[in-house]
Amino acid sequence: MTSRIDNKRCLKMYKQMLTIRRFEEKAIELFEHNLIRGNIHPCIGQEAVSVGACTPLRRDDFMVNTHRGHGNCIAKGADLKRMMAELFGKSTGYCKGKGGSMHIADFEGGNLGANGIVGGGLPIAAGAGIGIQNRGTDQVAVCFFGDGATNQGTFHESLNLAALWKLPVIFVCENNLYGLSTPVREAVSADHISDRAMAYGIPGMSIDGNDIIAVHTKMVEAVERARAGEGPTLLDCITYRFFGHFTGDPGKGITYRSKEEMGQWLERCPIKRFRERLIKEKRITEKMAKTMEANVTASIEEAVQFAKESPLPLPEEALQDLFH
Amino acid sequence: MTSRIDNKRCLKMYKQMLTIRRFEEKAIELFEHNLIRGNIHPCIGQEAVSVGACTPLRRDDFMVNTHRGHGNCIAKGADLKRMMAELFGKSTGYCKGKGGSMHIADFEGGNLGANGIVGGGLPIAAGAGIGIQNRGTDQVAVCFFGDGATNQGTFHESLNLAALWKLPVIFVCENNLYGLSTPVREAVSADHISDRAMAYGIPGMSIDGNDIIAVHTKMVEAVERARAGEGPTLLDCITYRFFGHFTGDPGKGITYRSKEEMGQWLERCPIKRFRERLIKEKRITEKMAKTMEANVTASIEEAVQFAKESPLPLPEEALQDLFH
Amino acid sequence: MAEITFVESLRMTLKEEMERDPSLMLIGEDIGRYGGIFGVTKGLLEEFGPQRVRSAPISESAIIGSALGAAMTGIRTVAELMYIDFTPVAMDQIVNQAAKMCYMSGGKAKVPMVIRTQEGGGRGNAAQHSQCLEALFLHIPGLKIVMPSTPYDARGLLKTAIRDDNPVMFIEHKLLYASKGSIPEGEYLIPFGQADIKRKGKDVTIVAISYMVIVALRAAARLAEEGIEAEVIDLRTLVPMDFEAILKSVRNTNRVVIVHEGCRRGGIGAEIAAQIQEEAFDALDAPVERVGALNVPIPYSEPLENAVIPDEEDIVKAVKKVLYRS
Amino acid sequence: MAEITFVESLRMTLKEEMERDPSLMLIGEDIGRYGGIFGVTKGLLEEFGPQRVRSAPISESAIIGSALGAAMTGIRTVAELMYIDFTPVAMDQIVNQAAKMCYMSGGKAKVPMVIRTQEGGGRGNAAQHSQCLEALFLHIPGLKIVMPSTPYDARGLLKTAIRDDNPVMFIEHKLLYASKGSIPEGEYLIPFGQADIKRKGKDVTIVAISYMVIVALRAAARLAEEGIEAEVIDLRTLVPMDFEAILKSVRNTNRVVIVHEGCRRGGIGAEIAAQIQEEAFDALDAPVERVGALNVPIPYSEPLENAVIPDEEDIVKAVKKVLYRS
Ligand SMILES: Cc1ncc(C[n+]2csc(CCOP(=O)(O)OP(=O)(O)O)c2C)c(N)n1
Ligand SMILES: Cc1ncc(C[n+]2csc(CCOP(=O)(O)OP(=O)(O)O)c2C)c(N)n1
Ligand SMILES: [Mg+2]
Ligand SMILES: [Mg+2]
Repeated sequence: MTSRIDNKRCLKMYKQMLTIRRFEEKAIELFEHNLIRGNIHPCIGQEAVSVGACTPLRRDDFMVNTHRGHGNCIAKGADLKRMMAELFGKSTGYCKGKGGSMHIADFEGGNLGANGIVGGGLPIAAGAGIGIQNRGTDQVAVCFFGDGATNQGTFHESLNLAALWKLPVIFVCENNLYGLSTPVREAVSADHISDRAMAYGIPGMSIDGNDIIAVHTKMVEAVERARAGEGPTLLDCITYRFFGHFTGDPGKGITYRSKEEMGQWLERCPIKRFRERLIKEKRITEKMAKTMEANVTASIEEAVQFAKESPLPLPEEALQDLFH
Repeated sequence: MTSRIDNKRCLKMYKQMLTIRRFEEKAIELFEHNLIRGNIHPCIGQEAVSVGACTPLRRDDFMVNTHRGHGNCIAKGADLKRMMAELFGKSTGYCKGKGGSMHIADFEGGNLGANGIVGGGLPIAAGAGIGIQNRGTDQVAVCFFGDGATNQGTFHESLNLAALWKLPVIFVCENNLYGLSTPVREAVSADHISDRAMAYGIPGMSIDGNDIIAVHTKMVEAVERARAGEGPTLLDCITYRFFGHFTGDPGKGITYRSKEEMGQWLERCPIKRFRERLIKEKRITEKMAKTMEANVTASIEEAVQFAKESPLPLPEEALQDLFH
Repeated sequence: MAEITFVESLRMTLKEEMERDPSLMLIGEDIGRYGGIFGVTKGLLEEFGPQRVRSAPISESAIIGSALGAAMTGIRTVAELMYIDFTPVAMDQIVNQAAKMCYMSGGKAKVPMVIRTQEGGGRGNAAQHSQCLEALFLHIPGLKIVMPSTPYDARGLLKTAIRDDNPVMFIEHKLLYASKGSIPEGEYLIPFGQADIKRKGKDVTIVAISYMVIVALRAAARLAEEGIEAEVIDLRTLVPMDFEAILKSVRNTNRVVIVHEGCRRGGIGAEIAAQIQEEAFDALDAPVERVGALNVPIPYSEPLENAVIPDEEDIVKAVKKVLYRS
Repeated sequence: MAEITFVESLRMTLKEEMERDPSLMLIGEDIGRYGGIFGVTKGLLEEFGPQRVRSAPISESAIIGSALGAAMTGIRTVAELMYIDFTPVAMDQIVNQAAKMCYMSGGKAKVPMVIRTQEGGGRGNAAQHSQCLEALFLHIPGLKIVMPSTPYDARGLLKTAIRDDNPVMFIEHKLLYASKGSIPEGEYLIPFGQADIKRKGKDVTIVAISYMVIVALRAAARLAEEGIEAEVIDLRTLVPMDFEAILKSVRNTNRVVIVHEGCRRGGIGAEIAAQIQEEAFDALDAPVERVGALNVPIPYSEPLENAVIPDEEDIVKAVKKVLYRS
């Protein structure tokens, strides 16, 4: 039921999902052409979680991100040009080329940065929650992390702290069923990651993470709870990364995932599902969708152009920015 | 109901509890006379947990201990003389004077050592469980830790690992209601520490830790489960440390605990309760108890004598034992 | 000028800074009602309330990480780790997060946080409660490191640390807490990167930090009885380091002994010695000497602990060695 | 003599040691079916089963701590940490537990465990996946440290590491994995504490480790074209360190350059330089020179990363400096 969400928001969400998808496809392509170095962890397939979880946020709400974080950056309102420039290692990038894919931060947009350390971001999000509480505003902090990260000690410590102090933090698990090659059932001893909320006496629920409306709905509740000072929530959003772990993963993860499984999940593509729904509910026409698609493609081309034309940092800039 | 435990075992358990109590009282006295340095974290009041949890163990079972660990050492069969010598920093001590109170280990007795790092021992216990599983024996490993330690990341990681791999580990929380000065309800966001077992899909229960029979009974079940290859158990044993956090704690913890509370717990002294029960069940007479008390006192005097007469290590021994 | 203890100096400074900056927050274990295991935060909970004096569960990673998150979002924070031996429990949040946040974000992240902790042996606390680990942090770009040796310096440096917009490791020493010193009435700040010559001398330069400054001063007094005038330089901050002060002294004395309590191998003396020979090779009349702990964990037993941790005698010997008088 | 890659050498060695010692266990993330992120453990799960090749959740503290517990109870263990950048996540278990267990127990605990990990930059992996952190471990008594630079050394040293009864940090380098080398047919072990002179020379001594040995050899070849004969010493193990080999060479060449990829400040070069000037002061014709990374986290962008990490050119410059030819 999208009916409770107004048209404008629905279309915006759809467009953001599309933007994420196209951005990631382009980034992979550029990586394969050696225009982007390091590694990329594409979030293709997980767009509903990013957009569903970020749409209920305000610009002044905080977000803590993961290594698979391009989608969350975009959903939190990052500028594609500066993102792409960062991937190109250019001075005009969000981190002046110092961060790269795993460290894009956009403080003006409440994006506190991503993390190359699995589980490294959870305590930081709790801290953002402390900041909010101490300032006495009604902001919230959302913390993204993967299923694999729920086995890190920091998950436990951060949820405990947030629960104890009723911090306004929403813990959003992007549960794509694998931590690198490891299936969640071989790594998480609980039946559901949401069961772990019981250890902290906070609400926890498992959601279809490929259904953007489901994610959005639960997130709205969790955000309300947090803004009202009632403390944290754990949302376990079950989804799937179509591409594989990273740009170096053979056959998009075929060494540890079956073709059947991958095929089934492709069927459940969150973008396709949302589009079908929007069409069914007559919120969008095929034509509108096409125009939107063209706009998205253009914005990404523009970002690539910007990145390409931007200057590389000078070697001596390496010594700058160590301290504020 | 002690009835299912035979007389001999009951008396042995009682004697061990008494030994722990007297050992700790003596150690505190010696500390106050500057014969023991550093700090001591006395376990006075918690004897039922130590003895209740260790009695079902065999000598070849493993034990991982905490900073408040003298009682567990004794319950696992350590020699009082070598323990006391270690507190005196003598060469004849369990660690040749290198470890002191917080690091007594007795490998022949399955005691893998204590830990000065809160939560530091839990992964080690999981590893002992792995060792057992790989050797294919029916040994178990028991891991002691405090309520405060359940907020460390290692608690989470270790219970998850043990649950996933069905390791033969019994996690025994000596829940004395405080981590240093911090009440458990201000540090643990769950209602009961045993609730945390749910996050790992393993059995967890909260027990009256001042009732040695209750601890013993649950421990027997947990050990059976572990020996049968059914995996770990979390036992939350609720108890109280009469003395305070450590030998430097003003007024035995009066700065953070009320007189009333301390008095109520003294009423629930595990040794007194067990003795009354044994007398009621006619398993022990006042006279037997007296003799036993005298024997215990003598054994501790003997340990002190041994420690006093033992040589201090030579300075050059400082460079030994870095590597095996 | 009042005589106060090191602990009192720290407490007074925290209190003043909390009054000055209404957002300043403290976080750490048992820092509330209990006032901290060494009493540094006594009374602050009562005065500033539980949101600004956050007594946390035993979760060092969450303590440091949440201090970082709070700092990044505008709440100046002082986090306390009870013993420096527990920094390894939170090492990722210190080394990979706090230290790198500003740089990784291209200079955008502002991280006004102090990690207060204490180190050192001498009290029979054994291997996991007696370490000196400042050298680990010296190797990690992005952290400032402060190591005061007197109540006066502690106050001036803590103010500077709190007002700094970057992560600062503020490392105290357990044997200094009861030491007393004079503090002037008004406010003063001691800038980072300014060593302090705690004793003037012309025959040899002793570079020391933290509690070893006190020990070095005792050694210098003994040496003076034998007619050897040692100059004792208290670095006060390791990052930034006042290397100029060292060079200036060395060019005068031509002989140096570096003293720290941490393990000699890979200790801060290694870096300083390496730099001195790079910058003042021709000024040296003898190899730079390093005094540090023996290469083992700190043992519990007194004669062993004494053998491992450097003392007055070791410094005197090292000085005589560089003077070729041994 | 077969030509194999560094990865193949490691894999073959693990396999052989697992065959030799039926208790030997591996533990780490994605080391099973996936064969490890760099392919080192490929095929071992299939051959030795899931109890001996334990693919673990993302829980570095539990991985190291449980490896320690297993080792202490008689199961020789090789734990893998995917990147050395993740050692801080498990730092307490490495620094306070594994390293100190033997000593704290008065020599009773036997800890036959290896921590295999890899370090280094050069691939645009940015600040949290490119560090060289060996210097942190050099400062912690109780750990042995191995840093092979060739497939041949990797094999001989890994065998020694596995059979050692103490915790060994076995640090590989990501840029070495694809490198090839010759390996003899039969078994061989390389003892710890034996440096290897990878190139003979009389004009200057270059002390290097890990991937920097390869870079130093390239620099030496270039220097040779200018008539400068550099001796390149590959330390191979940092603990124990073959300091004799360094001294012997320095007494010949009278000039030293130490090269490592880790941050220059507080890096292993500091310790080595300090020791050299202590032991061979009069043999030195120039200050000991150190080449290491600039004092910042590793940046992502290529020109920045190149500026931070030392290269051939930096080594050549340093050599010329100690020869007063710059
Ligand atoms: C502390 C740490 N351990 C291991 C890694 C290597 N690593 C990077 S991503 C990843 C998998 C993470 O799984 P999950 O949390 O489920 O996130 P996903 O990649 O599936 O989005 C691993 C093991 C890391 N970056 N940090
Ligand atoms: C990692 C770490 N943090 C803090 C401490 C200081 N400390 C020692 S014991 C203790 C309290 C532990 O509480 P709990 O686990 O409940 O055990 P108890 O002392 O009550 O037996 C604290 C905070 C420590 N030793 N290690
Ligand atoms: Mg995942
Ligand atoms: Mg407790």
